Amino acid sequence: MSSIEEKITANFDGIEVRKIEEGRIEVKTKKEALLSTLNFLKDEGYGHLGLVSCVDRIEEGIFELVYILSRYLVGGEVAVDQASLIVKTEVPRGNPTLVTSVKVFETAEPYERELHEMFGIVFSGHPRLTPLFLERDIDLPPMRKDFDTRKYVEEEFESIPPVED
Amino acid sequence: MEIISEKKKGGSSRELELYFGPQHLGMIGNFSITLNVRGDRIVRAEANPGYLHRGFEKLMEGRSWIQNFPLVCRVNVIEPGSMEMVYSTAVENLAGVKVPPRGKYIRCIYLELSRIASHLFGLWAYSKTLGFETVGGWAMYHRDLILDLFEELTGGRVYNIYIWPGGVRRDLPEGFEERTKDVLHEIGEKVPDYNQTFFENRLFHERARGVGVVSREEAMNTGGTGQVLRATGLEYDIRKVEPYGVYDEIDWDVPTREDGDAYSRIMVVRDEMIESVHAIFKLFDKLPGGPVYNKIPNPFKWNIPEGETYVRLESSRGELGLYLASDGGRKPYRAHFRTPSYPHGLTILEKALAGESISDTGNIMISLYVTAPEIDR
Amino acid sequence: MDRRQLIKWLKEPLKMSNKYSLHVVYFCTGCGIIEIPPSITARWDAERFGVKPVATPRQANLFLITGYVSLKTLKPIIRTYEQMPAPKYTVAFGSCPIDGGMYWDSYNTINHLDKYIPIDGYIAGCMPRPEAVFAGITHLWTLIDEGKADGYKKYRRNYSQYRSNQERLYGELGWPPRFETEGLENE
Amino acid sequence: MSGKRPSILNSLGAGKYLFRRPKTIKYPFELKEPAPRYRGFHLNDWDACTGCGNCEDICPNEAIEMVEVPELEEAPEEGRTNLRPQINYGRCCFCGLCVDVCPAGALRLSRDYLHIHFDTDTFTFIPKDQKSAGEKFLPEEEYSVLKANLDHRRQDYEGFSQDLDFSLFRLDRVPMPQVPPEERKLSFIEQVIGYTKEEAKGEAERCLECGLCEDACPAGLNIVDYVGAIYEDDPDESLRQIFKDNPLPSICGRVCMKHCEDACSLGKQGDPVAIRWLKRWTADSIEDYKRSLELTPGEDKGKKVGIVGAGPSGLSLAYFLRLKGYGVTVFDSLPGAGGATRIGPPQYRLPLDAIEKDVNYIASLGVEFRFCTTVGEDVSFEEIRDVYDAAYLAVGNSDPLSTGIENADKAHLALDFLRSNKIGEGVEVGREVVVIGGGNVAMDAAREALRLQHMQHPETSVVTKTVSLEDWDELPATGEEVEEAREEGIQFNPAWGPKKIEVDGDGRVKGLLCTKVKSVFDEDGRFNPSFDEDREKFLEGDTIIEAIGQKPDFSFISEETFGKLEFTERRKVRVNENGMTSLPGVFAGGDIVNTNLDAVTAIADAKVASEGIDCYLSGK
Amino acid sequence: MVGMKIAGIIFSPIIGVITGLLLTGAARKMVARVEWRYGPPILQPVIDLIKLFFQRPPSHGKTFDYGLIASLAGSIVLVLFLPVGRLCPLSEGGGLLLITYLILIGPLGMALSGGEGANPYVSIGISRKLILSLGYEVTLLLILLSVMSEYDTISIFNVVRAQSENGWSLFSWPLVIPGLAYLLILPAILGVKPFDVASAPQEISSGPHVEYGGKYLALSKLEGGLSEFIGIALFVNLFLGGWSIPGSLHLPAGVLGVFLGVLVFLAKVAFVFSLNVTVSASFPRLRVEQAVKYLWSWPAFIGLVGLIIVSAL
Repeated sequence: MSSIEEKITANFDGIEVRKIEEGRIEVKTKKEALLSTLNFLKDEGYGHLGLVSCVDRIEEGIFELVYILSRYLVGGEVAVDQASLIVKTEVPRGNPTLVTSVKVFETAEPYERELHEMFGIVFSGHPRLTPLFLERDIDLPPMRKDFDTRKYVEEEFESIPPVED
Repeated sequence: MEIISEKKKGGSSRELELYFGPQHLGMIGNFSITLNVRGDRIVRAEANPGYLHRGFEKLMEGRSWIQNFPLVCRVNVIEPGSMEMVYSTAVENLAGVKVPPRGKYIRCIYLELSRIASHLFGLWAYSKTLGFETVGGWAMYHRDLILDLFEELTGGRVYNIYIWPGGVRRDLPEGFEERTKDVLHEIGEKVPDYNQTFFENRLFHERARGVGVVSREEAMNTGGTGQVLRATGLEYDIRKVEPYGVYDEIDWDVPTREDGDAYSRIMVVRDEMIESVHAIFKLFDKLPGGPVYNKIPNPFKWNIPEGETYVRLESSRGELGLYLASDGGRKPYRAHFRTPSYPHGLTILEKALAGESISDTGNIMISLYVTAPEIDR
Repeated sequence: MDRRQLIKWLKEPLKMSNKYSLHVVYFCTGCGIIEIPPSITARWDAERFGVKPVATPRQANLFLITGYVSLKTLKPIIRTYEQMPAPKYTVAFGSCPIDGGMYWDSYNTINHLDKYIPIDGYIAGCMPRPEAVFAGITHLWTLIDEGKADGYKKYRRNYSQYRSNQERLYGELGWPPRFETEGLENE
Repeated sequence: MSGKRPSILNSLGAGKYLFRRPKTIKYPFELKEPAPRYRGFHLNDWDACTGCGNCEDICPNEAIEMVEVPELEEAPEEGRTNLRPQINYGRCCFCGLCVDVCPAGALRLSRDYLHIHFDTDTFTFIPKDQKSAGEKFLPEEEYSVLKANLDHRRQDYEGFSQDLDFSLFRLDRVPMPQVPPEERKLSFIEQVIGYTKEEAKGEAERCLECGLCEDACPAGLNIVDYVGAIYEDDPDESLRQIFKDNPLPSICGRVCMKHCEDACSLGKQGDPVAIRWLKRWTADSIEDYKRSLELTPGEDKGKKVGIVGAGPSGLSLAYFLRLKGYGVTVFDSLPGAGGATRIGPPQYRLPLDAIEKDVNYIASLGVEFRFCTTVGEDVSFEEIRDVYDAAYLAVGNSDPLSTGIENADKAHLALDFLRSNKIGEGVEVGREVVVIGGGNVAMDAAREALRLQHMQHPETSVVTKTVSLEDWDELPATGEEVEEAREEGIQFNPAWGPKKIEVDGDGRVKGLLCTKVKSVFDEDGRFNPSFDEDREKFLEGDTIIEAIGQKPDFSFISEETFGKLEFTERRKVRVNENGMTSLPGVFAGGDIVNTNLDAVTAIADAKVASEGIDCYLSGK
Repeated sequence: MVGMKIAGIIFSPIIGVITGLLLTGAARKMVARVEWRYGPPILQPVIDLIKLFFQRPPSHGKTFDYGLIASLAGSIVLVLFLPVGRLCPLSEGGGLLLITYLILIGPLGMALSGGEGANPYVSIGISRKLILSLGYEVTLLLILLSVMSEYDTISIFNVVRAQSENGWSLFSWPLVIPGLAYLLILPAILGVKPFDVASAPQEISSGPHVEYGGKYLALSKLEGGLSEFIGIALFVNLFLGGWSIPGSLHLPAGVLGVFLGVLVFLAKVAFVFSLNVTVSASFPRLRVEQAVKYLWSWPAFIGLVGLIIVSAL
């Protein structure tokens, strides 16, 4: 049986596979090939989507989407041999749109909803991209690097006067 | 029975919208579920989180590696220990810090105590939603005894800030082992009472069996971990699958149940507690001497090399993960917690609630161990 | 109960009954809530002093604001507070409601709770121990005895200020003003 | 679904607890002590607290603010400030990071945790402990939990306190590799080997960036920045930071009196950061200052300044003035630059190469040096005043003092001894050397003499002794020097006063007769030794070196001009805040002005004077 | 005799209210004991009431107020038909039959009042309460019928008097069967766990009481205390011989006898109540359909069997 790294490189063109530490393999894929990659990996047994995250690489002008996949293993099987995969793809900061992965992984739904709220990434085809956590509309999605939370607090909360009796 | 079924047939076709929480006696934590009910049955449930959103991950980007320690444990107030551990491990991975063996053992002892405390809290919460404060009160009393141990060990009752990169923050105080064992024995003496009054209580069986069933496939599809998965018979535990600390050096079992309902989940929790107590005794038996802490670099100058890591471990509620990226600076570049309650509370809960009685809202929610602070972060 | 207390009961039944019958709104606003279960269960047993959680704000007269207050929570807090019948008291837990605490720079938690609702007592700590919760209650007793626990009157007197602060946070609020006119009302 | 259903009567067993005693703690009638490690309110030992502000920096919540406290009125001693932490309990999360990072170990947490108030202002608080605010800390019988608050606390209620094994700083310095005493005493090999890059980085990492050292440094170097740059692997940046205030890193990196290290907050409980060695590492690790610094002389202002004395002060002034664009000429009677640093510190401490490295860089900026030119002989001071637009006196203490005891003329004077060894033809020493004096110069002389003995009398036993008025605890030499001298085998005779040098019939020195010293200083703290004439001690020796001090030599100034020069009561040249003496256009600095008598203060003087000269010449 | 009647009319509701409140207090204390703690002072419900009467919460309209008052009034009237010890103002006439009607007024009044508040939890709570009443009402009727046919009277007073002569009906064949049935439905009548589905604070925020605050809450608490008293008092009267003391002891006549009778009666009430508290402290709450299922299975069956046996014998 060939290793998962070999399988991925064999099945997809232009995909970067790199071991970043013991038990973690980074898979960099193109935005367009994301769904097919995820589908392929799910069929390979990586059916546990642990996390969908996003890193704001502001200097490079991209959002880096991070999907962490692992296997549901049981007694005796050790994960180090069956490493977790960190699947990455990039979207431009200026036009952050991506197709939703809810159809592949049901778990992705709240994660994508959160990323939509916190980074302003639009997931096309997502069933409900409604606000999840925030009560107030913030002009800039707050998890972006250029959102300065201290300044925001200063301007929005500290400016409210205390109540004088 | 007939009256109920009549009601179901047509008596009350009106769909009511109920807000379960955030201000609600059956709600544990600041969370809200919007229930669409017809009569006593839930037609549709929508989780409505965010009441505890503090923007942790944003705050972490603004604080140095060390300054984040008091912060991360506050992600989840119910079991801060696992949060400290996951962040410490991630930082250690990135910075290449090693932990001395005694430090690892003490960490595991502390984590197992946290797990028991957390499960006892869960037991309180669960029995409370069933309107059964008696056992809840006992569990809370016993949890308080463990908090006393934490206080002695770490100086804090709840937010311990004990696990640090490089080990633990202080060594065990004099006589801690004996006192821990005393407390565990004291709790152990009451296990027959717990069993008789709660776990073998006929009405608990009536209430919990067949309620909130999450099948194995469903759980696996929706990111379920921890008891949710183990209650379906799958022996999935990060401590076994990807051992951290010294869990591979001692001998312990993963308790499971078959049915996937609230009853199974609570029984898995019960068995886990007992397993944890045994594990603590075993850990104490093997506890080596030596240092507990490798000094970390000066906090004001600590730059962690560029890189990223994903760490996961088994918290009392399921798989807890942390994706941590560093850009080589003094602060994390990005941190994202994968908290077990996130899929449990936002995906599985919505599915599990549909079709159940509103009496069981809290029942199902707590049996999934949905804790609001770690969903919202 | 000794004679002095009996006389007090006869003279000021309102104060005394308010003191010894503090019913708490059960609202987990922040992480301080973790110390409420120990306080009301076997180890510390707040019910010895008549303190117990109740299901709805209408039945309660004590609001324990347990820790940080996020924007989304503040709204129900205001609603809950307004629903409670007077005389009502508020006690805030820990650092966060005083000056932001741990989350002083968070975009989603407010820093000074007393800008939005009146607070009769703050308990220091992060989080306060159950003993401190008791101390908070005894503090409240003293204030009630001295007639200083008048946060609800302050709210009435300065309602327009509170309301405007609340509206600055949320824009239009989803409910009408609680009071039409300003002024001291012996509710 | 599996398993059989249990009996409905099972749970009624709980009813037995109706008749058991409850487990409740009847608080507040029954108290439970918090654990000994409990993290409650802060305690601060004001005497130990240096006001360094590390706690403020580490606090994740900005709960700590350093505030000037009015109670501490008088100026703080070196390495301290009048700032004390003020804690805002509306922010504090009781994590104890501030305790773990307090280098003085002053900040602790107590087990008190009760403070309830309706006024948020009462939650801001400057912690003290029961030593300085005893009235707020009550004994157990007066303490009541019902009244407890920040001003009503328990006595002896220490909670979470520092454990040095777990602190966030390292108390132990990265050891400086040195030539062992047995080896180094045989030759003039440089004693200190110097850090490697990793060692320097490791040592730089210890710095907590509190900045107390910068306040203590006479020249006000950006120590935090240059040490930080070393940690960041950027020696060029480190050198740039040093050169902002000090153009002599190679010299100062070896012989600085390191006021900074005395002030270092880490030194309160452990070793201070080796700031001097780090500076030395920066200077040594860079071959060519010029390439790293990229400094160019300022635009030519067409004015010239004459500097008398090429010691640290004169050299620094030359550097500062060249950067400002003034023409500079430096006069010195020695054949090279360095002044006291050239002749004083022996080769094993400050090799000539190290001096030349700094001097060459300064010379490369276009400074004109006139060596072997004694002002007053080869060129008159008045001439310099005429030719140059301004003059700077940095002549230092060049005239050694003698004890004046009987046969004192048979003894060597330390300064001459050192000079002759370092840049002259050398001195013959006997097998037994006695050095009179307990200062750093005496140590230098003694250790140098020891090396000479070993080189001139190999394979025979040699003895070097020192005799000083001061007792062990009063010795003016730095502890480090004394320690190293003892390692090398130098014998000490503290608290003995020289009385007479004994000579034999041929006029050869036999030894030194000493009397026991009762006290060195009188009640007013003035130098006024008193002796116990009955107790005498004879130290055998064939070479005697007097190292009891130096004084300045102003003979080069004509009497008329000298009459106009004003002095302070401690016989120092009086200068104003611009460094100008009472003679217009004449500035002064270095040992003739300050009382510290060290290189870094001389550099500081030069910095002041450079600003003063700039103002003076540009007519501001 | 008239004086006695008037005294009964005045005192028995008062005794009922006070006992109800004290029992609530005692219940809290006992539950606390089982939970390993001390619990509130026994007078805590009184303190709560005083406080509540001083509060002025908003009303939700006339029906809101009147429903509550009707419910309280219904309970008070019901007390008048129950012999409290030997104080038995109105119970010599149509006692038992009337009680079967009056016992429904409480919940109905509450429903009327609660329905005015627009909170959905109220309507759920009320429907639960009514479903629960239907659950035990049939069994209660069966039990009352058995007692009536056994003693051949509809007057509770006569039932009690008969017991004081013949021994308590709980210990006599065949009335022990309906007695057991009554014991089984007693928690449901009292609305304590496991049958507190109607208020269920953790599920529906105390149901009908959601909108009550201040004096409304106080009134509903009074009503709650009274109905607890009624439920137990009925059992004590029908099956535990009311004021009578077992054996050959007889109470003296006159005021002293009445007084002692009340004491004996209250002691029995307290005993039965403590049994219920123990039950309620050791069970979780049932779902409403489980509760009804339970009520209609064993208790109803036993009640029916009891009636058949009683009427057959």
